[in-house]
Order: sequence, then structure tokens, then C-alpha cells
Amino acid sequence: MSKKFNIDTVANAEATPGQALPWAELGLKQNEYDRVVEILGRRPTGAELAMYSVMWSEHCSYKSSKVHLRQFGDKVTDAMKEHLLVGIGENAGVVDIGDGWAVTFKVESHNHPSFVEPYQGAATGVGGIVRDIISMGARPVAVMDPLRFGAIDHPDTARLVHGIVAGIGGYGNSLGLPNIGGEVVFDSSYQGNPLVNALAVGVLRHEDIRLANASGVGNRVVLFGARTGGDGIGGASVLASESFDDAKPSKRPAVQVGDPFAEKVLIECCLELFKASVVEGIQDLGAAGISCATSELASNGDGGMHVELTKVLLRDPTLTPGEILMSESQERMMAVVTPANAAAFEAIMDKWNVEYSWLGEVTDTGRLVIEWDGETIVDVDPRTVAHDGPVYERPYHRPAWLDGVQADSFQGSSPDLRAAVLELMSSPNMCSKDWVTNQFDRYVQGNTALAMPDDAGVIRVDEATGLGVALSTDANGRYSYLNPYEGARLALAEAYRNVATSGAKPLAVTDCLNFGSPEDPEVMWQFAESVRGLADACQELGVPVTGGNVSLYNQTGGVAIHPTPVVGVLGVFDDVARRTPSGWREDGQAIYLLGTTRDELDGSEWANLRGHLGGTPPVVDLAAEKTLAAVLVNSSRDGMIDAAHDLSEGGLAAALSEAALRFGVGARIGIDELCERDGIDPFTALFSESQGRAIVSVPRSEEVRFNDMCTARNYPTLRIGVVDTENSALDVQGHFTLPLDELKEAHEGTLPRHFA
Amino acid sequence: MSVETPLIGDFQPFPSASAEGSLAGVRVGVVTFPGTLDDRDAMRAVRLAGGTAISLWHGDHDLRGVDAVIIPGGFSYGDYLRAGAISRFAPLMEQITAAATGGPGALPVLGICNGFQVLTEAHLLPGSMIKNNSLHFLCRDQRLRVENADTLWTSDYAAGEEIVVPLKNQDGQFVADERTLDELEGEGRVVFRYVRENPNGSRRDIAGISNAAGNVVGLMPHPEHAVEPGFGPDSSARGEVDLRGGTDGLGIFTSVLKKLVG
Amino acid sequence: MPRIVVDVMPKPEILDPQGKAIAGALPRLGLTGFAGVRQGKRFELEVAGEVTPELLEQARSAASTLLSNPVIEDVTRVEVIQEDAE
Amino acid sequence: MPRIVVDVMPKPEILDPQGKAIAGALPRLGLTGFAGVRQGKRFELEVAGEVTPELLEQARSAASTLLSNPVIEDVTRVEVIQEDAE
Ligand SMILES: Nc1ncnc2c1ncn2[C@@H]1O[C@H](COP(=O)(O)OP(=O)(O)O)[C@@H](O)[C@H]1O
Ligand SMILES: [Mg+2]
Repeated sequence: MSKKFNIDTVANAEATPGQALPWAELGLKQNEYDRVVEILGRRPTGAELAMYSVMWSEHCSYKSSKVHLRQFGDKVTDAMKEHLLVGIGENAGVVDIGDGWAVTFKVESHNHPSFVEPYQGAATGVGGIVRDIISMGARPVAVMDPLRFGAIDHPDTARLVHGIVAGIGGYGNSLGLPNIGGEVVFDSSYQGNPLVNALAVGVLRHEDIRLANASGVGNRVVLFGARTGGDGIGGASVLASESFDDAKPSKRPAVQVGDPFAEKVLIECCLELFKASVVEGIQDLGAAGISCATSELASNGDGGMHVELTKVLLRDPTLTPGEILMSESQERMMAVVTPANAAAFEAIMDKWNVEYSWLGEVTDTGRLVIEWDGETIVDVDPRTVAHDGPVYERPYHRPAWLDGVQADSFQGSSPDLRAAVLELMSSPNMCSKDWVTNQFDRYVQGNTALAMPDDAGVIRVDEATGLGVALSTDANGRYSYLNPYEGARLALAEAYRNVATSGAKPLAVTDCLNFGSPEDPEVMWQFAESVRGLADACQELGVPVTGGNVSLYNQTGGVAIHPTPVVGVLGVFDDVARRTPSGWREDGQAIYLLGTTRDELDGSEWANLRGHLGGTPPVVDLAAEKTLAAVLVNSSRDGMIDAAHDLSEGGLAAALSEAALRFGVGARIGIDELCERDGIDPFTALFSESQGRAIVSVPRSEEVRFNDMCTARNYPTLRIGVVDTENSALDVQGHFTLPLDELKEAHEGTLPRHFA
Repeated sequence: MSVETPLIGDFQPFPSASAEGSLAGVRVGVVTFPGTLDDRDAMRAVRLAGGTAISLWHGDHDLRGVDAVIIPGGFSYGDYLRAGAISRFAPLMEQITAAATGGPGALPVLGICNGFQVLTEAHLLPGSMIKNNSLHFLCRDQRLRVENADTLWTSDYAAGEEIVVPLKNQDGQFVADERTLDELEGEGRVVFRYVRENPNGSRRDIAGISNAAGNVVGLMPHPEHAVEPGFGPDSSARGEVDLRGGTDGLGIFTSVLKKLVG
Repeated sequence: MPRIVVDVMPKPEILDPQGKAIAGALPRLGLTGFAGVRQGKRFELEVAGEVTPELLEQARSAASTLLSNPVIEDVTRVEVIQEDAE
Repeated sequence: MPRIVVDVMPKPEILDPQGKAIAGALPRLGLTGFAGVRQGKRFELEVAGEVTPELLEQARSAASTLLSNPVIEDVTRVEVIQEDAE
């Protein structure tokens, strides 16, 4: 039984061309609305208007970013495609990791919802990205969470930190997905606009890849999972008042509430569907809900679909057709099933107690036709909804203020080094993130070979061989603020280096581009430069972008966040038993510093602690990064190193401190030779953030072999110390000694002090 | 209907950790409820200990002839209402309850984390779990003392031996009235105790208990995540620093296998 | 639609960590007048037709078997509410 | 000791996963008479002395700031209870 609405049918639209529609309230521009009318050759119905308006939104259509994002495809060489099974454009990219195994991974943002309702916003962010992974036919195996908050001591920060961290954990832990890494950064530029990015990775056999398309005329279309409610359509209630007949619509929820239990059941249920081969194509429902799922499935398949919308199971019976099409209720999936498999499909739904409803079927008409109670309310070419959205070449220009900022290089007087290291390691960005990461399950599934606080998360894929993957996500908004082109390249370089530091060979990239308003030409320039930088850098390193997400309008008032291109790199291991931890363990091992240290303090954590942001970020040399990665991966594979930690934010001071604290094992370090070789002072040696560097610990028996390898590759190497298990301290000889207890207390006290 | 928890690749056969082939004849059932998470991990642990793991589905009415049952961790039914409250009413729980309370030779049952919560809700074990004192989910490597090494699930340990296994939960604070607590202590039914630090406020540092007959044991920390070198905690109570090398939890699984063979 | 309300509170002798946390937070908001806080649960069971005695019996049974755990909680109320107001 | 009771329920239009799970479980216990379940919270604020109007105001303020999340929940009651019974 369907509610009686005074619905706007196609026939009615044809009969009443002059009827005014609330397109502006739904976010369409005049030219966009005119284009819809032109495509249809008539005014849209209310339901069609709903579909076009959500699908043509910035979020779904990438209308401002599309012209730039093309570079990710255009700059991919054939060699880079070698491991790509599914590239950009699908729900998530799929990468071949050998032995018939593949992985799929992607990072997405849930920034705005998390500011409004931190717990649910973050939770549903995890839920959404995990459904993307499921829809490729994969079993999700891990999540990560790059986060950005405002200043640590701002009165609103605790609310966001508590809610967001609990939400990430509440959802991910309940799904049984180990959290294997992420970021926590505090910076006042994110005050009114925290960033909540969530990454998920899944595993599948090559033959199990599922693409979201509706093909096979006569195949049936089914919606399953949670019921459809009024979630996420707050602004669209203008439609409700248009078409509602007898009663006032109930209130539409301002936020979405996640049900991780329902999603966990959905995961198992989908995997059983895949295993039993009873679905042809499958599509997750995220933003734009049924509008998105039907139009994308149809346009990626045989081109036609017929749907009876009254069949949708509702949580709120007052929803109008347009609202049903736009609803963003969580934990739903849509599938295409052959008639012969329908009974098997239903049996699996019943086993897992999942609700479903058969909505319609695949046709060859080239039209997406949606009926309500037998009357046609949508009749469109699905491609025009899903793929032919507006594309903008937004104007952009380099900000005039940038010259001034770049000229303002950091001028610090040399501080007391011991105090400076303690200050750095207890600072909000460099302190231990245990208070956060202890709220996440890193053990579940039993395949986590490396996780926080090591450089990358490592997951075993194949229990028989040890085949596995490593992942790291990185971004530095300050670097990107100083130079967005270089900033994006630096983000990739760091993630790539982190993966290689763990011992994995980097293979592929995902990214989440968090920026301010594209309508601001200076922000648009930051965006364009970042994409150009990332695409160039991917080409130079030979790792393709397989998918990602763009989040624009991250600003409060007129002030945008620092440009924050979060980059995730995936690497592969033949055997995860070879992974390298970041901390020292064995007494007497030699500690080497790889790479060259320059005077590069602009944009650094140390400058940040002094309230300075100016100059130019560290130089990126991707050829050097490639060599460094090869050194790290080979020495891990050949058993030449026992520990490795890359140098990034906080430089050598941070890397040494973290390597010592990892297992509570100290070292004796000498930096004088380094200072002499690189022509720098001890302060620069410790706090500069020059790229292309890592520290490794080498067993005595391997030193010759290790040195030979570095020499052969012509990579700068310097023995800077030895691991010392006897004396529990970080001893930088001639400069200071820091007992590990004192360092640990400084490092671990900060987050509990603010949030516990 | 009984179906294995679906996998993308099926379990890979891997060499049994045990040389005693006879252990492989012991069939240990691992129950999956909707929302169970650590079922595959518990099955892996059984296999690494040398036994044969059998998947059991909550909706079945049949224990498939298993010699012992593990109710694994997770968030069955989302932990909504109370952890374990809804799962307790599953058809399979009736079979388990009947078999576990059947006098001498009763079915050995181990509840881990959510499984422990299910066992208390089902009244197979006394007490209950409330939210951690911190109100947060807490994941960390936890040191425990094996207080009672005479149960079916702990006989491979020495009484007083310490072990390190992962702990991960939100509702892990064990509570019971004073009389029950005294009774548990008096009868030697406190099987595991938190040492060094009580992570959640549990009464008398209790981490795990048994029923009076000793065949049903529940504990909050996760021994099944400390059974395989390379994938366990970073430390072991044996003291060495090793990357994810801790396997102190394996004894729980070898204990029951050996008892059932012996 | 009539509803049956079931209130469940933690037993007085059980320390209630959530209540304790709230009691600790109140003074920080300048709300200093309370001696303690306890947090319990309130369930609303919706009834499609009329509330029969048999249905009320069902609700009582639900309250004591499923909705509460007698080891840590007490059912403090099972009551019919006719309208949207109490 | 007098107490002030605060009831907080999920907004009707908001998904209530807990209520949904309970509603799904009831029929399995043979309790089939309910059309739906919603789970909310019930707080009892203990008052040391007398409940002054000012204290009730404090309770209302606690209810709307700390005890409920106005984005997803409604405060459905703030009321004084004198004795142990309601
Ligand atoms: N929000 C988070 N979730 C999970 N892990 C995190 C989070 N924030 C930081 N971490 C982990 O803490 C460790 C230190 O973080 P970071 O200093 O940013 O690493 P790196 O400099 O190597 O990129 C890493 O292992 C990282 O994955
Ligand atoms: Mg690193």
C-alpha cells in the first residue's frame, strides 16, 4: 500500500510546463536547471528534479574538480597499469598483488557531518567507505582514519575529539575491522572544519571482482539492508511540501545515525552472495541513495532499468517519492540478480535476517523509468543523471599573498637541544597518539602484522604464503599552504616512504583532497596545483591513483582550511614476516641515517611550535625517494635491517625518540660527523625536515653488505650510533642525554592531559 | 542449516602447531552469532593448537557432535541493549546450556569477551559486565595471572603463571555482589586476574571465572590473539621484547585439547 | 499509538560508571546542586491496537527476561502511556 | 532523598538501532504483541536537600546540555520524584 500523494508524474509535467519548481532551493543553478529541461525536452517532475539536483551536486558530480582530476588518468603510463585490475571510476580501484589475489582500497571524507554530530558523522564515514569496498566483491580487512582537529586547547576541540574518535572506533570495532593507522593533527585552520577521512581496504580473488552495472535484460533489481528513512534530506524537504497531500510530513532528521551491527551483517551477507554467485552487479548506497544507485547501475550496464518505487521498504511512511530517491539512509545495498537466482538470493537474506525488496528489472530501453503506484514519475536517460552532470572550469589564480609568505623564512635562534626535544615530543602533533589508537581494535581478524605506532599498517592476505599489504596515509597542510604543488608531492613522498620503511613495495595510491571553496579562485588554484603535483609525482614514482574523493567547501566564513591532500599508498609484501618495525630491539646494532640533511625548517613542526608558518617547504626529490625505497625494501627482504623509521615531521629528533620509545630501548647517537658532512648545526641536524631520509638499525653481521648496497646505489649513508639496551636513555653524545622514562612521560602525557 | 562464516578465500590449510596427531581428532565448535567478530580467530587458534575447529551457527539446533565449544568475541547483535543479552536466546544456546550443565563429562565451554558476556547473560556463569570505568573502548596488551590451573581450559599453565594477551572491549568491568565474589574466591573459581593494572575497574581484578564444575570458563581478554608468532602482542610474560611475538594465549587451547584426548 | 514504558535502573549497590562521569561533569557546567546521578534505560514498546492485560503481561515478561539483567539492574516501572504526553 | 528524573528519547525520525534490535528479538521470545521498540535513557539526579525551583532549572539545563544530544535526542521529561515510588 502506498500513501496517497499528489504526485508529479511525467504526464503532469508535460501538461503543466509552466509549473514553478524549487530547483534553486535544491542547490541547482539557473544554467543547470535549464540544462535539465533541455535534456528532458520538458520540465522535470519533482522526482526527476530530486535526482538531478543530488546527482549534479558538487559532492556527487565532481563538477568543479573533474577537469583537474583527469590528470590522474592522463598521466598513467602503461607500466603503471601493470598491477591495475580496476582503475579510477569504479566504487574503488582494484590492484593485483599476485597469486590470484587482489586488494581494493579507497579513502573518503566525512568532514561536514562530523562537525555537526561528531560521533555519528565519523561512524557513518567508516560505514560508507566500507560499503564501497564490499561493492567491489571484496572482504573488508582493515580501516584507517586520517583526522584533523582545531587547536588542542580550543574550547570546542574536546567535543570533536571525543565524538569523532569514539565514532570511528564504535563503528569500525563493531564491524570487526582492525584499525591499522591514521593521523591526528591539530591546527587552528581546522577549527570550524575538522577533517574526518576514512580509508578501507578489502581483499578478493581476481575472479571475484564485481562491477556495479545492471546488465542482462530481464534481470531483477533488489534493494536490501536497512529501511529507507528521511536521513540526509533535510534541505530537500521543500519537495515534501510541494507534493504532500493529506498530512504534514514528519520531521526529517538533521543527521544520519549509523547501525554498525546492520552493516556487519550486510558484509557477511554480501560475501555469501558473492561466494554463491547469485548477484550480477552490486552497488552500495551512499550519497544520493537510490538516485545514485539506479542511475549508475543502469548507465554502466545495458542502459535501461524499470523501478517501482512504492516497493521500497520505508522507516518513515510519510516520505515522498523525491525524498525516497534522495534519502541517504545508511546500511543499504542494491543488487542485480538473474530470475533464476532470485530464490537463492532470498534464502541468503533470510539466513542473515536482512530485509529486501524487489524493485524492478533491467531493460534495454536506454531509459531509467521509475513508477509510483503505476504512474511514471521518472523517465530519463540514466547517463544524463550519472555522468553528464555540469563540468566547470572554475577560474583560479595564484594568491597574491603567497610571495610574502614564501619570503618569510623561519629564523630561529638555537634553543637548548634537550629541552627542545622534550617540547617537540610532547607537542600536540608529535605526542603519542595512544590515547586515540587504544580506542581502536587492531587485533581482530588475526592478520595484523604491523600497526600503530609503526610507519605503516601491515595486513596478511594469504595465511599459507604470508602474502600481504602495507598502507600509510599522509598529508601536511602547512607544506601545502606554503606550496600546494610541492605539498601534494610531499604527501605522496611521505606515504610512499612510510610503506617502503615497513618493507613493502609501493604499488598504488588513493587520495582524499580536502580544500576550501572552489568558488574562491585562490582556493581553486591550491586545488589545481595539488592535483597537478600529485599526478606528476605519481607518474615519477610509477604508482597510479586508483580512486579517491574530493571534499570542497571546507571553510568557516571566508577562511579556508589549509589545503590538505591526504594521500594513501598501498604496498605489497611477498611475506609479511619480513616487515620492519620502527623501533630498536637488539643491543649493539649499528644505527645508520640514510639521506642528506639540509637547512629545511620552513613549515616544520619546530617552526609551528614557535608559531611560524612561512618560507618554502622541504625539497622533494622523487628519484631519491625511489632509491631510498629500494634500499629499504631490499634490505628488509634480505634481512639486513632489524628496524627502520622514516624521517618526516619533527625530523631526526622525532625519529630517534620514536625508535627508542617503540620498545623502550635506547641508543648512543653522535651527530657531529653528520653536521660536518652536511654543513649544518646540531639544531638543524635534529629538527630539519629534509625528505628522503630514514634511520635503520643494522645487525653487526650485516653492516658490510648493507654499506655495499647503499654505495652501489649511491645513496648517502652515515653510521650515527649504536643501539644500547643497557642504558635506558637516548644519548646524543656531546649534547644531551634523555632517560627514556622522562621522554616517555613527555610523549604520552599530552592527549590524556587534554582529553581524559 | 549450518554455514561457515563466509570467506573470500577459504581457510588455507596450514601445518598444525602440535606434533601430537591425536589432538586433531578433537572437534572444537566455534559459535557465530550475527555480529560475532573473532570467530575466525578462535578457529585459527584451535587449529594452531592442533585441534579441529568446527563452525557452529547460532540459529542451529545441533552441536554437530563437537567435544567443546568456544563462544568468541565480537559485538553480537551490536552489543545493543546489553552485551550478550540478545544472543543468549539463540536456539544453539539452549543446546549449549543443556550440554554444559549435564553433570560429569559436561561439555567444556569457553566464552571470550562477548562470549563471556553471553555466558553470564545465560546464567552459565555468575556476575555481569558493565561499562569500563573509562567509558572508552580499550585495546591493549594485558598481563594476567592464571589463578586456577586446574580447569579444562587452563591445565597447560602453572598456577600463578603470568601471561600477556590482548584486551579489547568497552563493557569489560566484571561485577557481582560481595557474596558471589567471596564464593568465587573461596571455591577457586577466579581463573584469571588482571595484574599490575586493572584496566576497567573489575571487582577484585577478576578477568575470568569458571562455573562450579570447572567446565565452563569465561574471560574478557583475548587469548586467541596471542597464539601465532608475528600476530600477537609485542610482549610476553616471559619477558622478551619481540615484534608481535607473544603466544601466551595458546595454552588455553592446548589445555582443552589435551584434556579431551587424555 | 499507545505505548508501554519500561524503566530499568542500575542496582543501587552497583557502581554506575556513566552516572559517576555525569556527576563529575555537572559541577564543571556550574551545576552544583546534585548529590549524585544514576543512568538507566527507558524503553517504549509500541502497541498497534489496544493494551490488553495479556499484552501488559508480555511487557512485564520482556522487562524481566530481556530488557533487564537482574544481576545488575532493577525494573522500576512497567506502565501504559496513552498519549504522546505522560 | 528526592530525585529529579530526566527522560531522554531518540528523536522519532532518527534511526534507533538498539530499539530495532530489541524489536527483532522479542518475537523470538514468543512476545509478538509489539509494533516497535525505542530505547532511550533515564537519569536520576539525586538532590541532597529540598528541590528548589532553581535546582529544577539546573536539572533542565543539564538535561538539554549534558544529558541529551539535541541533534538526535529529545528530552521528554524533567520531573521531581519525592519518594522511591513514582
Ligand atoms: N587517528 C589515528 N588512527 C589510527 N592510527 C593513528 C591515528 N593517528 C596516528 N596513528 C598512528 O600513529 C603512528 C604515528 O603517526 P604519525 O606520526 O602521523 O606517523 P608517520 O609520521 O609515520 O606518518 C602511526 O602508526 C599512525 O598510523
Ligand atoms: Mg613515518
